[in-house]
Amino acid sequence: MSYALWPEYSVVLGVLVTMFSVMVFKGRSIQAYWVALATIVASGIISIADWGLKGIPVSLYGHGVTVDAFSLVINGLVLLAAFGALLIGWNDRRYGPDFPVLVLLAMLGMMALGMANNFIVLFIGIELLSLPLYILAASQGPGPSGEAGLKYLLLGAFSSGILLFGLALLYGASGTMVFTQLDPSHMILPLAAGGLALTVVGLTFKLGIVPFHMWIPDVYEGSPTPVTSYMAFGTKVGAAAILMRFLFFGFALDAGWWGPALGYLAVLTMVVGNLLALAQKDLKRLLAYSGIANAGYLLVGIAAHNIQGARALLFYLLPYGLAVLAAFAVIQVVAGERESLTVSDLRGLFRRSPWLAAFLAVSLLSMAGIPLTGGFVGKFYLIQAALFSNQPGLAIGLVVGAMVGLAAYVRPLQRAFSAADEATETPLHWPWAGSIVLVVAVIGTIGLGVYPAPIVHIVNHSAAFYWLH
Amino acid sequence: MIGFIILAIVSLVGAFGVIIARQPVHSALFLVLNILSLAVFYILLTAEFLAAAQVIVYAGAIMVLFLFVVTLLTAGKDDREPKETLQDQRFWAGVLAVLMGGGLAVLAVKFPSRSIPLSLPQNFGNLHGMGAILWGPDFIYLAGVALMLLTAAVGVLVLNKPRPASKPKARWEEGES
Amino acid sequence: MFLVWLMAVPLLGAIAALAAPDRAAKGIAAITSVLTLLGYAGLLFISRASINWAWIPEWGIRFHLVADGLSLFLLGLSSVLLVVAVFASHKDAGRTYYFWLLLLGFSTAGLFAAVDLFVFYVFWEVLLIPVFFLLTGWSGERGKKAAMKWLIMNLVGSFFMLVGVVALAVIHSQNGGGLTFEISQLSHMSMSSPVASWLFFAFLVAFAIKAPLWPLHGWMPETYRESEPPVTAIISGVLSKAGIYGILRVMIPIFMPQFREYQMWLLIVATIGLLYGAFMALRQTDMKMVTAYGSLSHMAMMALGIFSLTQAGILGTTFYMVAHGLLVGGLFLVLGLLERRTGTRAMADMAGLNRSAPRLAAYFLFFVLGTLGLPGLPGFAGEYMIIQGLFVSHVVFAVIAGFVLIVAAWYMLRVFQAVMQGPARTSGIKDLFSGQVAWLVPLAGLVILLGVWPAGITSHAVPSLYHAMNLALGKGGVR
Amino acid sequence: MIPLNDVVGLAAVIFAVGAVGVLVRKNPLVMFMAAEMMWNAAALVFVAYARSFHAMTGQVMAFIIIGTAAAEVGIGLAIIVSVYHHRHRLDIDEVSQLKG
Amino acid sequence: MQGLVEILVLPLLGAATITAFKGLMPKKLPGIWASLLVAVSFLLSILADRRVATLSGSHHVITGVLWNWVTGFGAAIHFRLYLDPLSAVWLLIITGVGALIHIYSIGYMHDDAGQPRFFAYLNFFIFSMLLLVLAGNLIVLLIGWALVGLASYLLIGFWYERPTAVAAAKKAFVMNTLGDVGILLGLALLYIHYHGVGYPHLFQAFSQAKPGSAFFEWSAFLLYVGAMAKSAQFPLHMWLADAMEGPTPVSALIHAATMVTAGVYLMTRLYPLLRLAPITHELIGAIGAFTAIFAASVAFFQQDIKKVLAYSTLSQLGYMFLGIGVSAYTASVFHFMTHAFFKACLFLAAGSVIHGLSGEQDLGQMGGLARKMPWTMASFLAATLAISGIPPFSGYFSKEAILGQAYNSGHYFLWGIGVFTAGMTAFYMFRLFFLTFLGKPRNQKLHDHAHEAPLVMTIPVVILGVLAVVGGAFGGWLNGWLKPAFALYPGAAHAALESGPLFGTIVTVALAVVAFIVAFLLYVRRDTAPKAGTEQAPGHWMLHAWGMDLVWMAIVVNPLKLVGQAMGAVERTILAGVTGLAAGVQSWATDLAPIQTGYVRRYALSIMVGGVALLAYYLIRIGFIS
Repeated sequence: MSYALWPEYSVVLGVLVTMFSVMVFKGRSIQAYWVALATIVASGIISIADWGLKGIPVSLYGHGVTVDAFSLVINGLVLLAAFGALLIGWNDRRYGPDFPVLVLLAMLGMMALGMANNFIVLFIGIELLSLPLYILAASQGPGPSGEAGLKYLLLGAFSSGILLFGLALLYGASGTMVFTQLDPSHMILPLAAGGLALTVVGLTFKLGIVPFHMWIPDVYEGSPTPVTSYMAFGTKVGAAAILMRFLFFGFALDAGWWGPALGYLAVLTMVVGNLLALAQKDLKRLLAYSGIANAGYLLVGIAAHNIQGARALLFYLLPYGLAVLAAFAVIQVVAGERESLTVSDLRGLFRRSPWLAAFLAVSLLSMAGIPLTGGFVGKFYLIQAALFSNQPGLAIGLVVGAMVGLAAYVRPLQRAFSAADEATETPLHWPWAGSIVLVVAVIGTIGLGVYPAPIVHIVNHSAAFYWLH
Repeated sequence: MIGFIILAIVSLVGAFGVIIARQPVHSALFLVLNILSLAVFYILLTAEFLAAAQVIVYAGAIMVLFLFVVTLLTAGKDDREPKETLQDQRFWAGVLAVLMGGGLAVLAVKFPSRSIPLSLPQNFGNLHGMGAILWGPDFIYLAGVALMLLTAAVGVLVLNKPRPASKPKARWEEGES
Repeated sequence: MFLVWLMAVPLLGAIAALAAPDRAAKGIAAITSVLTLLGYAGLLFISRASINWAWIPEWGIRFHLVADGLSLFLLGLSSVLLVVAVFASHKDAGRTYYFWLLLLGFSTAGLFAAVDLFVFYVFWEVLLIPVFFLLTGWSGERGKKAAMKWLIMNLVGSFFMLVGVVALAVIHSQNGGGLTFEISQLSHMSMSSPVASWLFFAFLVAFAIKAPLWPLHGWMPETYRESEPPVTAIISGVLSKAGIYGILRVMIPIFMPQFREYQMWLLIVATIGLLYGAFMALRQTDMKMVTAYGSLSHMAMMALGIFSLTQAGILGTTFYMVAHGLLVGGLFLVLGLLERRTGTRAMADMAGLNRSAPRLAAYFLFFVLGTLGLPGLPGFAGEYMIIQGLFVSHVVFAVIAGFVLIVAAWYMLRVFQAVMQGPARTSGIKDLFSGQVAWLVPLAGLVILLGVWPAGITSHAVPSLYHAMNLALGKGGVR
Repeated sequence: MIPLNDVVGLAAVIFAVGAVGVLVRKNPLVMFMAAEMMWNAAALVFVAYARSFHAMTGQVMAFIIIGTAAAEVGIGLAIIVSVYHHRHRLDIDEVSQLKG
Repeated sequence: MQGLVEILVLPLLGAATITAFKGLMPKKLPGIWASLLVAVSFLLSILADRRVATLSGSHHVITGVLWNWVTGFGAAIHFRLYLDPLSAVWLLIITGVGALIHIYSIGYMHDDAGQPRFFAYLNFFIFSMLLLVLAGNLIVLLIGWALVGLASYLLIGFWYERPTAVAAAKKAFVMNTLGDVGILLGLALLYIHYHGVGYPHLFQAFSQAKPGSAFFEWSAFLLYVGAMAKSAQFPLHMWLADAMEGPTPVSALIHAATMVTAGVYLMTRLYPLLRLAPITHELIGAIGAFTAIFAASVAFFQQDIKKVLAYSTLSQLGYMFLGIGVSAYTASVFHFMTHAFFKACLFLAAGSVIHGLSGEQDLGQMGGLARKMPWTMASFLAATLAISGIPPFSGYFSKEAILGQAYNSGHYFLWGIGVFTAGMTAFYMFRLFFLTFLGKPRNQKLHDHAHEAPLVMTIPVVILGVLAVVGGAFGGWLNGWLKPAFALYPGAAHAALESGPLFGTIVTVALAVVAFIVAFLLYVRRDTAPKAGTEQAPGHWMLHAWGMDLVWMAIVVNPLKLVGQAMGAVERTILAGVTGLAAGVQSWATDLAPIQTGYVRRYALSIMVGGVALLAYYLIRIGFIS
């Protein structure tokens, strides 16, 4: 058999070993974390090894899963997200031995989304991604964490129901469950339209597109910080990946009747997300809204519906994820015991720890899209895609959204760089694991901004959907 | 045809019962009714195995779980439905549900899917057929479900583990030990 | 080679300054800036230095910098003002201050040398950040507001420009030219008129905000008021030129038909700005504000020079950018010295300082005269050429510009006399220290040199300028 | 032999009813049940179409749905229990501290 | 460049050295050093002029390019110097009279703290003035033009702690800037048509051109505006009177002898252009005549000794422009020369008086100083006679030449004004003389302390007095000297000196004598108070210069103030708009935030809404719902 699925197999193995280590060692059993970390690294290495492998792309299990450059890139991103989440939570006692297990399980779901090629795998991936996150979100007691978990659960179940019904209708309309065999020209069009509508609702719910976004702020705010970072990065990667596969494989032809709607949703999302980010006091909530806005940016890549769009989307995931990781790592360090961190708590951060402030600055500026950060290059690529597909409206909407959002990203910086009152002058302690995430994320962000060429090359190679014009 | 109508009425009664019943216990029981009617549908649709699974998993495991939790949470509390506080929630819910459900129903009824005149293949929908598929080419789906159930197990452990009243002071060095 | 030097040295110096302890920072910054200036001096001996590295091949983006006649002297301006600003800064300003200052030098160098639209845009936005932090970190709450305004107004402008940049490249590739951001290639492109007009205004707004040109100068007063004098000097001396330079470098080659189409409106708006700045300057009571609004008026003058679409006018603007940069930069620095001594900026609070600080008064007067365009100083040469150009295109605006020169004399002398002359009411102040004279003298010398020998710049600027304009000549060109 | 498209129509109605249940009931358990009902409707549609296409993939999907539902119900009930353990009324609207 | 550069550079060198080393110099050195340098450049100028004279060929011109001033659009504009007989005259007067006044200043400023600064400014002025007259094209001329303006600004405001002095200085500078702009526009206009602003180039072009096109009128007029501002022609004349705030030697050098005559220089220099612009040409004459009589009338009842002289300067400048207007160029230059002599003499003498009276300038405090300061009195008298046009003093000849040519060229009205003004001149000058030196002292205390000025001051005064007496003798020489300059290009029909009709001369002289007698009767016999006649209508207005300041405020300054206020309002709205926009978006966001109610079922509802909308949209797009 081929090596194509070994990254996933290794993760399954890792899950089992982790749980075993939990049984063996008592206490918080930091060993579980180590095993999980090893698993992630191993899976990453295997993915990289798969990259050049002949026999890739390959489609297995009756076209159920397709392993190709695209899915491998998604693997990489997902692994990065899990890596970040794990390390951010590493030094915090509140997260027990279950934390790494669930992270790995959710990661498996995301990977599945990356390579899904039929409805069943799609559904399994979505659920396998969501269930661990329900638990993680609710894992910190009945307080805000519990509320976050409950809201996520109920809305998740609801949207999954919608998704399922949509898939069912599509199945009925087309007679197949395999994306690559869907063919709009031979479907029962009205049925397909209904099914597609419900499916898009279900998927964009995970991505966090207005008006299906409302769970995001509450859940992000309530969940523990590492989990939030995982949701913000990993979930979006998975959702974006599956949305792209599903639409670009299944409905590549005659995008005329379903494309524009996504464009409107994208513009709406970008504006609303950035606008509401302006009003936020709590930093995690602010980042949640920025996450919504970024989901809008990602949707631009899909709405553009051309090869540049696919590439731009795939590219943008990386700088966005890095910025998110950096920001949440900073929050984790600054907040310490507290679960939440308001913008005004940042006051005097520069005095307390200049480097931390600098890292925060880099990540926020990247979100704001200032050049020499990855965020700018990503937006630049997205604008290219929008204009190449002759939809200037998308580009305008993107920059308008960015304008509105500016102040939201800049205000925390001003707090961080202004003189503190004496109370907060206590220096901060740096957990080593969090520092690793920070350094990786910041270097990555700046690196992407200064010399994006290699990543652009990889992305262009892996998002080569030849049937897109 | 008559059978279909009767079954449809039964399942709809169950469905409406779930959302109308004042007490969660009744809702649960109505849901059981609904599920069982669906199981009958499965039999009619030549999916015996699914019918069995439906009865066992849903009517058996899931509903028992539900009833258990209901009794656990509503013990000694008033479990009657609280008053609706969100204004227009019900109105809009009704309107939208009618629009969506009605629209979908119309779609489904007006556009029947292509049906194949041939007779059903061997073992269609019975234990052999399903087993052959699930333990054959589609094993990976089964594995996925297995992982979910594993997740559920972990989740239940995590969520119900006794939690100290006050969070312990974070000791950073703990991590490296 | 020297271009690399010009950009690498400030960057490394900035990092070094950040790493160094606070007390060493100024020394490092001074050394760095001087080295940069030396590198620039080297640049003067090369005919047309250029870097052309592949940056993002997939998008046809090349890291392409050129020091031609158009950019050469602006590069000089930025390096000179960087040196002066560093020397004029507080000793105890702290390392981060110098870090941002040098970073500003780095980004301005990149901006002025870029001929690839992407590179241009990158530096165009990057240089907002140092200024933002310089405003935020070194002044109080009002400074924060100013910083916010500065950043947001400028970014709002440049985001539209971003769309414009990408759109140009996309149209170029859809015309079959392949994806490229090279200005010289985009300039040959044919666009449908409405699209071109939209892009034209997208660019124009961005540049006008940065300059600033009336009525998009909303950020200017607060920013100039709240920033440290050296920062003000760089903003008004160098960054404001970036706006005008952008019009010259980017828009003239690409959008000449639109310039022709909207010339009258552009001229009218610029003229309003010209009068507006002058009269506002006449009304101010804060000496820094007088200068600020005065330079608003002068930016409008430069814009007029370009909009005249004549060789004389555009050449005049090219020259006037450098001249005005040196003059207004020096003026803001002198005002800073004055403010540091008196602790106030209100003209009503000081008078007759000439008695106690004659040397300071002398340099103050020198820069005042230069700014108001005294013949024999460079300001005059630039204004003369611009007016010459306006005469060719539309006489009315030339006459109005002439009138504004009179008003300029009025408000600038008003400042000088209010501060330096009249019966001395306040107790005396310290005169210049020799250290300050040390950087004022070369600056003044440079100004005088430019004043008596404008050809030194114009003769060099001409070839590349006419290159740019000949690119435009294909589409109507300039007289 | 029963009319397949009518079955699908019935499923659509059940689906809508479930949606209404999620929207109007305040008892989290009942909301959850309603959600399950939506899933069931979807499963029914899959089975129906499987019948019409004579392909068992639809039935596989339905089976997967049932399995997943089991797992989800387990987790969901655990969460609900952990949230409502100390509360007096099963009212979803009480859980609305996070907002804005 | 045969020594032109040296002539230029020496004074600049003086200014630079004095500014740089004033701290090191002993008290007297700056004055001596400055005077020495100017004297040297005077000698150099003489040599240069000799070289011009000995030049072969038709036109006696030394010219050369120092460097390119600006290149790149059209023809290059050079930094060119140019010496011909016309500028040679100015060269001599500037350096010569300048040297005398420098020497005089050594005494006059000896106890002033700012003495080095004063001499630095003075040297700088000499340099700029030389640059002005040696300029080889209009740009260089404009540079010099503005620099002399700067010098006069600095010197008027020399005592910078006097608010009046500061105000006067600013007024002078702004009005001169108006002139600069006029020249700037004029030369820009010329450049467009002739692609060059060098004199030879332009004159060549002019000599081929046909007169009377609007272009010539405009360029000539714009350039004339410059001359107007510099030479204080009506209505741009107010600054000159206020300029008397400066030290008296400054008034003598800048505001009487040299700078204010720059306008005359410019106009005579550009005479070929005037031929092409008849209307402007006439205008120049008319305004000149009007300025002459207007200023004379104002001078009638002035109370301040320097004010009287200032307005008389205005009046004499009017004469010069009158001469230009009737294209009596040589005569104008001649009058400029004699005027330089006698007016400098008058100012310096007045300076000695003020010095002697320890700073008193009010005529009301003077009187009977003849015995106290005989030398000063003598030279003042000589100069007074000269300016009043009493033969055979210098003023008589030059003024006679101008009036005569006005008559010959048929400008009878202008001639009449000139003649009448001559009479007025005689009256107010003698009034001044009598009130200062004769009669009985009106302030005994001052009178007792009054004393003759030291030699260093008296000698220049006397020299100038002598020149004022004999200056007329230069007429013939000047006529011959300037002939090549004006013969070179067409347009100088009556450039050379001509003598007017005999009766004209008689009338003029008679008027002067009558005026003398009247003044004598009034102020010596009757010894009327200086204030007499300034209370009621005409005198009051004459004393206050016919209220021209108020007129300016009314028609120029106040409207501009209004415009400024309007723009202030606009600015407020703009700034408010920017902040308002930002605040608006912010508040919009805060109002929108509560949409996130925190109720799960609302969230589900919004999902439902979105779902239904999307469903409907798709069904519409595929035409299912239509």
